[in-house]
Amino acid sequence: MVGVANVSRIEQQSTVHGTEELVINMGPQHPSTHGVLRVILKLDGETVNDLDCDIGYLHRGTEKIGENITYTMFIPYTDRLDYIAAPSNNLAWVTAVEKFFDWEIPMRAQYIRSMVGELSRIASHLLWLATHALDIGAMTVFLWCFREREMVLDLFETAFGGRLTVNAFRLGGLHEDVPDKFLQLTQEFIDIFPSRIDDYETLLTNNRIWLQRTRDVGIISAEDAMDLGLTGPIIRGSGVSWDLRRAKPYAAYPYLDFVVPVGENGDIYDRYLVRIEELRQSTRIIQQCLEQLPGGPVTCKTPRTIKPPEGEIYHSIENPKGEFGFYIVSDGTTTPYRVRIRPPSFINLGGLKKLCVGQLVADVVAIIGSIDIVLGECDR
Amino acid sequence: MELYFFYMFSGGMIITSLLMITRANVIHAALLLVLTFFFLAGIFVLAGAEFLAAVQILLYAGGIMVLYLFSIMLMNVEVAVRMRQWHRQGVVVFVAAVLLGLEIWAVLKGVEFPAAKQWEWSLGATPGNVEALGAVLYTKFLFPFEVASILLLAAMIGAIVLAKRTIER
Amino acid sequence: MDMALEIAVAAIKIFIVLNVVQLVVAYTIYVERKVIAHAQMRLGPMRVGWHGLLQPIADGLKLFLKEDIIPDKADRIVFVLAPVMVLVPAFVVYAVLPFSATFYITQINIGLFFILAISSLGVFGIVMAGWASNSKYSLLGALRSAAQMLSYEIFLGFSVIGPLMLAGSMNLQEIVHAQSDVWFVFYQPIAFIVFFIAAMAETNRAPFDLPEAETELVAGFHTEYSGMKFAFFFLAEYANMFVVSTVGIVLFFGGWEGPDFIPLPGFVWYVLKLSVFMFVFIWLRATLPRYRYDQLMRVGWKFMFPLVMLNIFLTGFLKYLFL
Amino acid sequence: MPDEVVENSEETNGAPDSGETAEEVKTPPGEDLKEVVESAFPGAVLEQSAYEDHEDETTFVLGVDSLVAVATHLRDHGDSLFKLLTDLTAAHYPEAENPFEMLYHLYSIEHNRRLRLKVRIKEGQAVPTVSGIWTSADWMEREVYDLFGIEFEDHPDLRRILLPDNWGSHPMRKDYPLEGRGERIYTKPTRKEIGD
Repeated sequence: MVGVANVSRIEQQSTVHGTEELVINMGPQHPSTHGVLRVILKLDGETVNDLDCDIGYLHRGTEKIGENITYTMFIPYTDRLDYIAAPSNNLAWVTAVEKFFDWEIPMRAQYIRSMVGELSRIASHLLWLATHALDIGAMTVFLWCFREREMVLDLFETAFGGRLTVNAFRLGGLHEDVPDKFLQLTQEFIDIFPSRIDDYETLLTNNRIWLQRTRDVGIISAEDAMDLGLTGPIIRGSGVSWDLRRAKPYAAYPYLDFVVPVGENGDIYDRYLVRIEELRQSTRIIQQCLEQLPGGPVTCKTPRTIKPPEGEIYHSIENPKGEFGFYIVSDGTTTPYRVRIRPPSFINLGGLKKLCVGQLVADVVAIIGSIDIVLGECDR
Repeated sequence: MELYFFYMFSGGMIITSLLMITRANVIHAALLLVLTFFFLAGIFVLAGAEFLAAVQILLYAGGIMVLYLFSIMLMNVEVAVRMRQWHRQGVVVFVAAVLLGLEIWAVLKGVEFPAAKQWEWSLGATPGNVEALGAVLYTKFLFPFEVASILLLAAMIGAIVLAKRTIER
Repeated sequence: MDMALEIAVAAIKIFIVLNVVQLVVAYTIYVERKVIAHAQMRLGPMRVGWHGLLQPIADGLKLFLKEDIIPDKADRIVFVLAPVMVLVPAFVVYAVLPFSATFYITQINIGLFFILAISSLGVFGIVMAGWASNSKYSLLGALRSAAQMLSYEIFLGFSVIGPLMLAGSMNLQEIVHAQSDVWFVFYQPIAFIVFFIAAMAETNRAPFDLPEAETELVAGFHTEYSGMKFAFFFLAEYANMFVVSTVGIVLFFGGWEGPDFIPLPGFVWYVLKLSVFMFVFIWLRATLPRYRYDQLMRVGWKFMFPLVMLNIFLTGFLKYLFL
Repeated sequence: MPDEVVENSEETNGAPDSGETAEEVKTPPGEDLKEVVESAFPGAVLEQSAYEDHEDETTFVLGVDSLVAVATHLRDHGDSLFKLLTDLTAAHYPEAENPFEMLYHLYSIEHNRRLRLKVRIKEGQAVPTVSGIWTSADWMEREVYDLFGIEFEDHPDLRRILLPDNWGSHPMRKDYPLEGRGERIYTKPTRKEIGD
């Protein structure tokens, strides 16, 4: 029912003399719209003339829920936003609320937060690579990526008990210290993962068909990317060296050394290379975290009820998909007055039309894949 | 035995052609035409021209008719069905029919076409012999063959030019 | 009386070939699933029978028993005819395929041409299916496949001309005999490359599986098909794989003939070569991404077409010089 | 625990870390940005605030009329260059005189700074669209229209985005009932509306 008027709007415009444009409905049950995204394409042959996104199938009113429960209770709800990289969302919420206070978060907690954040980045990018490659027809990469993603999810299970929605962090630190087994298994994972990335690259990076499908397709310039509000690997693929981990460091990132990979042309291939390099950098960061991990407590002293002072803050972190932020208005009570989620997927998806018009149907699939959206976060 | 097959093929041809010109649905008509081509190919086989039969299927059925279908499919068939089936082209049809009738009558009457008599047809002797066909095409009928080729080439280039112009518009 | 006997023998041969082919096709699907599964670090079918060996039969049964859905707005006659139109040409071609020196249904002088002609009809079924489903995805799939198969048929047809010129016959048996010394693949490498690519495109296999690109067009022309009709499309695809592989073996790899120093029956050689071909088909599917529609056309017309023309010219020229 | 921050090498440099030095202590955050605005539009900044003097929380309250002009100026001026509209949202304060607050979170990659613009409006009052300045505002304004019912003047395509097209109300308003049927009216669209 949602957006029925959208179709008729497009169809009304399409009555031209003689030839007619083909309106096709991609999704919400289409293999490559990554969830319940519905894209209404207006085609001339196979060229996309116009495009309209219909979202909201997964709208659960998360912001409204956030305004009616306490700050701590909202943490598991953030898991359900970008459910591909749940700990990252937890991190954003936790650090956002902590901005109200001047708590001294123990370094051990900060390092573990960074480490788990990077693990979730790996999990997210692996799922992206898997589905993106599958969209373009490379089937094998899909299962190879899932093999490693499974290992990351096992790590989450070891540390927090959950696999997909982990509820990893608490205000002021962690719920409890991670078991030693987690650190040991993470080290094992880090040791084999780089060679696995090489495996994916063997299949794709220099593959002529892959190059033909991704190079010079879906190009977005740096200026346009900023204009469209694109963040994360997309804007880095367009050549803007901007990463919130570097620009506005949080958790343990000020003490970690990593490279922000940057593309040149801003096409799908550059976004692919940027994300692959981010996988490698994440591995590096986790390795540093493991080496530098200090001892000590994992949580600071926090009041029994969390009552931030009156005021408003905006805090965002670098999620795998882009800038993921929270705008919180506190009225001095235990529940936030206003919670706004800044969803990277939603805003990146807004640029889809600009990226797709004039391309072919097959490219639309590739471009949606290269934007890397997750509808849980897009619809909230 | 061959006679039975001949009646089968020719009867099938007549029925499918009649069906073809009476169908309102263009797609059905096109598919019936394909069937007609099949029966025609069968008759070629009976006549010992296996190569011609294969060409008939490969080019007409497999190639040209697919292109026809291709373009018909993009039309709105449901609208076409409801359209008038008579297009005031009766005069043209009448003239063509009279000419065809005259030709058939002439053939049946045994009017001799002198040019056809001059060549010793030996294709039937070696059924499906590609070499024989090639030899005929490149010796006796070289000139008509080349003329036809050039005509087709010109038509192809013309089609490309026309198509390009409409795209640039 | 003679005629009746002839017909009876032919009928028995057809019966054998048809059933064997169907069974082999079913097990090719099994092999494909297994090979791709192992390429992707998983096991593939394991439950039905030892290592899933009975899986194809279970699949077949399932497809038989499934509800047969005809969409409300579909053109019923064409919709029902389409899968038949795909499957029949795929199997008719087996009439002239030589499986060994003695085992074949029939042999005709224009064998190769017959194969090309009949296999060119498969596209009808696809176009009909796409149109009759009355679905936009199906129509797009049908359009893609019509364009793809038409153009690649041309390259396929031209690529066989090279070996044909060397053999001097269209009879498949004679083509095999002509290669008893050297396989034509060594004389005709360009023709073989073009043939192989065109064959993959003709069978709609990855990386040319655009008409049924599941991530773009859901399932292309057979989106609306279910049950046995869907199985027909599936069977036809694999039957066509066999046909093009066999043609490739006959034209370029000396058919059923193997080196003299290894005494193996002709049929075994044929099966061995066929397995290699099929494995390559499956292997490519597990490895390569999918081409885009316009790129496919560009590869065809700008790369393969000149190449195959050059090959014909070279072959004629060299044959004139040396033979 | 490591004592020193790892040096940013050249290629890894995300953006120059401006600010956060000693001079920050002297003036309240955002004073320089205020000057940028005031130099072109005197009196445009109605209020200035920042949560506990966090530089990133600099907030300017603007008038509805001057919003587009100031925003364009802030995007283009060399000392601000807020080319990225990070977020656009609204908040509802039913008791206030101007119950709706439009919020624009700007970010400048060049200067690595954030700025929050606020516009306070009355019930039913329309806001000029900023989608002409930042294209990204297109969808975010649609979302605000959807969830708060705030209209945007000259918006290219003002439709609901998350909720069904014929959803009866705007759920992010504070007076939206949390339980019961309330005003959550959803009427099934007629065949005519679907365009069937």
